[in-house]
Amino acid sequence: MTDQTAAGLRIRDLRVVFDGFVAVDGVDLDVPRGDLRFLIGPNGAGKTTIVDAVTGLSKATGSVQFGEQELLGREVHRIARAGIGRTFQTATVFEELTVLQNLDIAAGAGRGFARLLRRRRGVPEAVERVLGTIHLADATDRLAGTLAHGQKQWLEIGMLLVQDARLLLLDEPVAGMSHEERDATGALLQEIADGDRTVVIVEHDMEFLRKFARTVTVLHQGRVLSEGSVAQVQADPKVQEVYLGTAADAAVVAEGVDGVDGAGVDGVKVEG
Amino acid sequence: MAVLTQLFTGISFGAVLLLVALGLVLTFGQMNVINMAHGELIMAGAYTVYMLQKVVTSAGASLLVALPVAFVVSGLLGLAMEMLLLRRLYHRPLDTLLVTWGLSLVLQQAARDLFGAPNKQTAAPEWLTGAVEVGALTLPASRLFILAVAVVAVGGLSVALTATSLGRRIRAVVQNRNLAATSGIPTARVDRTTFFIGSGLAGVAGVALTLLGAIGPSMGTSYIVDAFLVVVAGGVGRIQGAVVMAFVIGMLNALLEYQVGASVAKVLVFVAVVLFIQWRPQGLFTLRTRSLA
Amino acid sequence: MSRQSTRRTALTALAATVALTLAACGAKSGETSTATTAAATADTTGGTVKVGLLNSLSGTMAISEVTVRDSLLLAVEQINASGGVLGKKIEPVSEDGASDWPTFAEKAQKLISVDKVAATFGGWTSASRKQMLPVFEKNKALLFYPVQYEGLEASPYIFYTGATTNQQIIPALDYLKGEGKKTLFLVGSDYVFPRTANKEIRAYAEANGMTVVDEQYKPLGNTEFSAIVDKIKSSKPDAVFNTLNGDSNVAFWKQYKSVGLEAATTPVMSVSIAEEEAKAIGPQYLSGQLVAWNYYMTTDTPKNKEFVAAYKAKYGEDKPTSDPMEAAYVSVFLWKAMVEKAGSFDVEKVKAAADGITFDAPEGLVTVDGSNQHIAKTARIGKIGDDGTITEVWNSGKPIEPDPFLKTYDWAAGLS
Amino acid sequence: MSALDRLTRPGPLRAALGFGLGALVLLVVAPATLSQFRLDLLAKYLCFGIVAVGIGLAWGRGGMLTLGQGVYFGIGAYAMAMHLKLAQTPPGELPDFMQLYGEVTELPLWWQPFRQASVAVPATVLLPMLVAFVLGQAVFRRRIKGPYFAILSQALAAAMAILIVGQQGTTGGTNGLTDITSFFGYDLGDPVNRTTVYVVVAVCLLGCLAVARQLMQSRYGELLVAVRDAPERVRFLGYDPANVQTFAYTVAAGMAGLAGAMFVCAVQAINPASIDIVPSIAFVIGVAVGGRATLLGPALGAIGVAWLTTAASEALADRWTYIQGGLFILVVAFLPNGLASLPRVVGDAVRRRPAEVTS
Repeated sequence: MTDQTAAGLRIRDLRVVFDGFVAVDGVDLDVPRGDLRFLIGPNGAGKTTIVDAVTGLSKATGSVQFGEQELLGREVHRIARAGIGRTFQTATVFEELTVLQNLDIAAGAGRGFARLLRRRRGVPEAVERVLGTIHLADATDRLAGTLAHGQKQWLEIGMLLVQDARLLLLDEPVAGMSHEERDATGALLQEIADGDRTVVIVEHDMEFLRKFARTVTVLHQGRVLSEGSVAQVQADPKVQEVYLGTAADAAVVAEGVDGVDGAGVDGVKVEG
Repeated sequence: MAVLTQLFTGISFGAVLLLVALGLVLTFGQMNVINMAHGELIMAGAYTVYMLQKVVTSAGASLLVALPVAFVVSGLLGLAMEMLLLRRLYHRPLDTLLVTWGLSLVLQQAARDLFGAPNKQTAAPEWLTGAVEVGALTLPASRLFILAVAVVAVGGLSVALTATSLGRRIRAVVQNRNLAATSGIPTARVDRTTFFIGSGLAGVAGVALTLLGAIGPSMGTSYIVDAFLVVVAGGVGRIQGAVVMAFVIGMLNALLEYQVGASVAKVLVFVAVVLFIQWRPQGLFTLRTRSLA
Repeated sequence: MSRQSTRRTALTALAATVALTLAACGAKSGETSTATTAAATADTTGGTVKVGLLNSLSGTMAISEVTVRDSLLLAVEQINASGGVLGKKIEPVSEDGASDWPTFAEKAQKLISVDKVAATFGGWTSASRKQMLPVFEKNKALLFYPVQYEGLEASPYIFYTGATTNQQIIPALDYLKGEGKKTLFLVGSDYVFPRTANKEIRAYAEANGMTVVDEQYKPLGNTEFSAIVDKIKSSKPDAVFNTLNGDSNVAFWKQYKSVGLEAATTPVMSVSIAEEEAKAIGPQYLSGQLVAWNYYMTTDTPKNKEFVAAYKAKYGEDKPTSDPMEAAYVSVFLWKAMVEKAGSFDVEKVKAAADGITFDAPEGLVTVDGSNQHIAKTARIGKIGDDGTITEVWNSGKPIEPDPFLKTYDWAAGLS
Repeated sequence: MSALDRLTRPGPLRAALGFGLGALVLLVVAPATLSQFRLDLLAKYLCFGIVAVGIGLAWGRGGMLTLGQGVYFGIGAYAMAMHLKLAQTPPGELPDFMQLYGEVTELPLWWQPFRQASVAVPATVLLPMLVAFVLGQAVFRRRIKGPYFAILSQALAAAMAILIVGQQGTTGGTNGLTDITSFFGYDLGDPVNRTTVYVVVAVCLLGCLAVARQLMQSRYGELLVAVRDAPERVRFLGYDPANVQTFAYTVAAGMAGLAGAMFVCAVQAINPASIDIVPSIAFVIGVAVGGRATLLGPALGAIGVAWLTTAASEALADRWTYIQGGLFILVVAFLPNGLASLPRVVGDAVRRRPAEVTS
C-alpha cells in the first residue's frame, strides 16, 4: 500500500442490503488521491449504491475511509463536511435560487450562525473563481431553474468545487450533454483531478470513458469484476463475457462508436 | 370477563377508525390528496340514509340499500371535487389540504341549508339496536355490524387493488405516473376512479356511523384528525398498515379510557401516535425505495 | 441601498415616536381615570328600538341555537304586532356567534357600540356567557341569557331566564331520591356546566344518603361511548345523571341501548335533552327516559297552546318547541315589561324596575328576582314517550325561587 | 422600466415603501379614523397577522406547513393571561375561576412563576420557542415533512386543547381565562389604554415584519429556501437541514407566542377554542390567501381574512361561511401564490405568458 492510497478512498468489504436484496456484496475498492476513476457496470451492479454508502445515504457495513477518516456510520452532512461531495443522476440544484445563491450556499457550510443571519454583500472569492471555471460568469443572477440542462450539471460541479470537496463522486455527470459540452466537462474533470482532489465518476457513456478515464472499475452484481486502465478492462474476457454479453457489443464499447452511448448498451437508465 | 369486554370495546373503536380512514388510504395514501373534506363525505353518506328512509320505510332494508347508494353518492361528490378542483393540485399536496378545508366549510353550510341545522334522526332496524349475549359478554349488534362492514370494505378494497386490472392500473400510476402514462394507461381516468372509490368508502363509513352517533352538518369533523393519524401511522398507502394501526389506536384508546377517562386518554393517544411517528417516520409498513428523499 | 435603508430607519423612528406618544397618553389617563367607560346608550331616537340577537348560526352549536334565534324572532314579531315597546317597534339585529366564544364577545361589543342596541338576547354555552359577561359589565349594557346553566353567577348586567341549578338539577335529584334511587352514575361532556353540576350532585348525594359510583366525561363532539356504557352496565347504578351536550348525546343514547340498558332497569335523568334533541336522537332509543326542565311542548297552560301554535305557524308543523326556546321567548316579553314599568330604555332604570315583574309564560307564571336577576320558575320532570313527546310526570307545584349560589342549602356550603 | 413597475417589483424599494406605508396606516391613520370598537377589532386582527408572519417564514420559505400554531399561540396567550389574572387577584386569594370551581385550595405550582412579570412576559415568547425547538429537533431530524408534519402538528393542537379543557380547576376549562381587566396596572376598560394596547400590537407586528425581512434577505433565508426545495442536496453540501428548519420553526413559534400574549391584552380573554385545530388552520388560510412566500402577503392575508370574516358575518349572519370557504378554495386553487401574486399574474396574462406556479 502506497502513501497515495492511504490518503485516497479506501473501501473494504462494503455490503449494502435492501430488504434482503444484496445490492453491494463485499466490495473492496482503492482510489488513490488525485485519480480520475470511472465506475461502470450493468444496471443493478451497485454503482450508485456504493456512492450512496460512501456519502451516508444508504446504510452499509464494512469500512469506507477517506484519508485517515472512517466515513461509515456518520451523518450525511458530517461526511460532506469531511470533504466528500457528490452529484446525482438528475441534476439537483436549487431552482428558485440564482446561480450565485446556489454557489454561495455550497461555499458556506462552515459559516457561523451570525454570518448566516447577515445579508450577502458582493461575491465571495471562491465563488468568483469557480464561476469562471464552470462558464457561468454571465449567468450569476439567473435562477438556476432557468438554466440549460448542461449548465445545471456544471453548476452542480461548481458547487462541489466551492464546497472544497476533496473527494468528488459524480453520478452520470455528462448525461444529456452535447459532444462539445462533454469534452469541456471531461477536460474540467481532468483539471480538477489533477492535484489532491480525487474524482469518482459513475458513467455509462463509453466514448466519454475512453477519452477521459484514468482508471476504471467494473462492477457486476454487487461485486468488483475487473479493475485497471481502460485498455486493461476492455481486454478482460470476464468483462466482455458478463458485462457486454456478446463480442459484437464488446467491439462497440472498444471503439466507442458515435451515437451509441451508455443508453444503447445499458437500456433504460432508471435506477431511482 | 372485564378484560374481554375492554378488548371488544377496543376492537369496536378500531373498526370505526378503520372505516373512516379506509377511504383516505386511497385518496391520501395513493394520490397524495390531503382531503380535509373527507368528514363531509362521511356526512353525505349519513344523510343518504336519512333521505333513503323517506322512500324505503323498512329500517333494515333502507340501511342495506344505503350502503351501495351512499358509496355512489359520496363517490360522485368526491369525483366532482376531483374534476373541478383537485386535479389541478396533484403537484401541490399541501394545497389540497387548504382547498379541501374550504370545501368542508362550504359543504357543512350546504348541509345546514339543505337539511336544517338540527341533527336528523334515522331509524335503525330492531335487530341492530340490541345486543348479542355471548356468555357474560355483551356484544352490541351495531358494533358487530360495523365490524362486518369494515371487514368487507377492507377485503373488497384489497381484492380490487391486487386482483383486478383496475387495481393494477391504480398501483402503476401511483408508483410511476409518467411510466404508466407512456405505457398507455389513461392516468387521468385512473385518478378519477381512485378518488371515486376512496370517497365512496367515506360514504359507506357514514352509513355505518348512523348506528352510533349523530347525523348532522358537523358530524364529520370529529373523525378527521383520527382518520389521518391512522393512515400516517400505518404507512401511507398501505391497507394492512391502516388496518393494524386502526385496531392498535382503537385498543389503546379504549384501554386508556377505562383507566384515566376519555379526555386524558385522547391526549395520551395523540401523544403516543406522535411519538410513534418519531420512531417510524414512514409509518408501520413502508414501501422501501431507493429514490432520493 | 444606503438611501433606502435610511428611509426605513426614518420610518421606524416615526412609528416608534407615534407609539411612544400614544403610550404616554394612555399612561397618563390610565392613572387618573379608571372609570371613564361610558355606559352604553341605546339609540332610541327614531321610531324603532334595536335589540341584538346573538346566537351561533354556524358551527357545532348551531344545532341548538338556531331554534333559540327563531323563537326570539317570534317574540319580537308578536310584540311589534301588538304595538311595540313604549310605542317603538323592535328592530332585531341578528349576529352569528359561530360557536366560537371570542366571537360572542366581539359581536356583543359590536351590537352595543355599533348598533347601539337596547338589550341583547342570546348565548348558550357557559363559555360564551363567560366571554360576554365582561363586555356587558364594562359597557353597562344588558344581556338576556335563556339557557339553564351551572349557577354560581349573578352579573348585574345579565338577566338569567333559564333555570339555575336549584330549579332544575336539585328538583331532578329530589325526584330520583323520591323514587328510591340510591346509586348514581354521572356522565357529562367535558366542559364547565357538567363538571360544576356534578360537583353539586356529589354534595347533594352525600347529604342525602346517595352514592355516586362513577363520574365520566367526554370531550364535546366525541361520539365513542362503548367504554362508558360498558362501565354503566357493569357498575349497575340505580340511575344515570346525564349532563352531555350536543352531538355526544345522540351517540350516548344509541350506544346505551345497544348494550341492553333500558329505562326500566337503569333510567337516565337528562338535563340537556329537550324536544328538538329528542327528535334527532329518535324515540326508539329514548322511550321511558327522564328529563328535567321547566317547560315542555306539552306543558298544559293556555299560554303554551298559543305559543306552540304561533311557532308552528311561523316555522312549520314539524318544528317542536323546547325549554331554551321558551325561556328565550319569555325573556323578550320580560324585557318589554321592565322597560314599560321603567318608562325608559335606560339600562339602569330597566334594572331598577325589574324586581317583581311577572309574566304569564308558556311554562306558567314567572317572576323576576331583582336581587340576582334570575326568575322564579316551576321545575318539571318529564318522561319521553314512544313517539318522542315529553310528558310531565312531576312538578314542583309552585315556582321555585332562584338561588344561584345555593345559599339556602346546607349541603352546598363548601361549594363556592 | 416604468416607475410603477419598479414599485411593484420585489426589492428593497418596494419593501421599504410597504413598511413605511404600513407603519403610517397602522400607527397614524387607523387610530385617527376608526371607532374604538373597530380599533379593538383591528388589534385582534393584527395579532393574527403576527402569527401569519411566522407561518410565512416557516411554511412559505421553509416548506413546513404547520397546522398547530395554535399550540404556540396558546402558550403565549395563557402565559400572559395567567400573569394578568394573578396580577388582578388580591394577595393571598386564588383567581376567580379557581375559587368558583373549587378544585384546588392553593395556587398550583406551575402557576407560581407567572406571578412575576419579569418571568411571565419573556415566557410568552421564550416558552413557545423552547417547545418548538425541542419538537423541531425531534421531528426534522427524523425527516418528517410535508403532509406528515402538517397532520402531526394538527394532532398536537387538538391534544393541547383537550388537555386544557380537561383541567378545568386550574386552567378554566372551556371557559378559559376571562375577564382580564387590567394590563400591567392600566385599566383595560379605558379606551385610551386600549388604544395603547393597539399601538403596542401594531409595533410588534412591524417588528416581526422587520425580523422576517432580515431573515428572508439573509444568507439564512436563501439556505431556508434551498432546504425547502431540496433538503437532501443541502445535506450533501455539509449542512444539517434539521437545524435550518428548526430555526425558522422556532422563530415562527416565538412570533405566535408573542401574538398570543398580545391577543390576551387586546381581547382580554383566552380559551381553548382559540388555540384548537380550527383557528390553527385559519391562520394558515390567511397566509395562503395573502401569498405564502412573500413578506407582507401572510400578514395582510391573515388580517384581510379576519376582517372579511367579520364583515361577511355581519352582513350575512347565515351564509357567510360560503364566502369564507369559497375564497379559500378560489385563491388556493387558482392563485397559488396568493393575492400578493395577483399583479404579476395579471401582468403575465397581459403579456400572454403562463403564470409561474410553485408550491
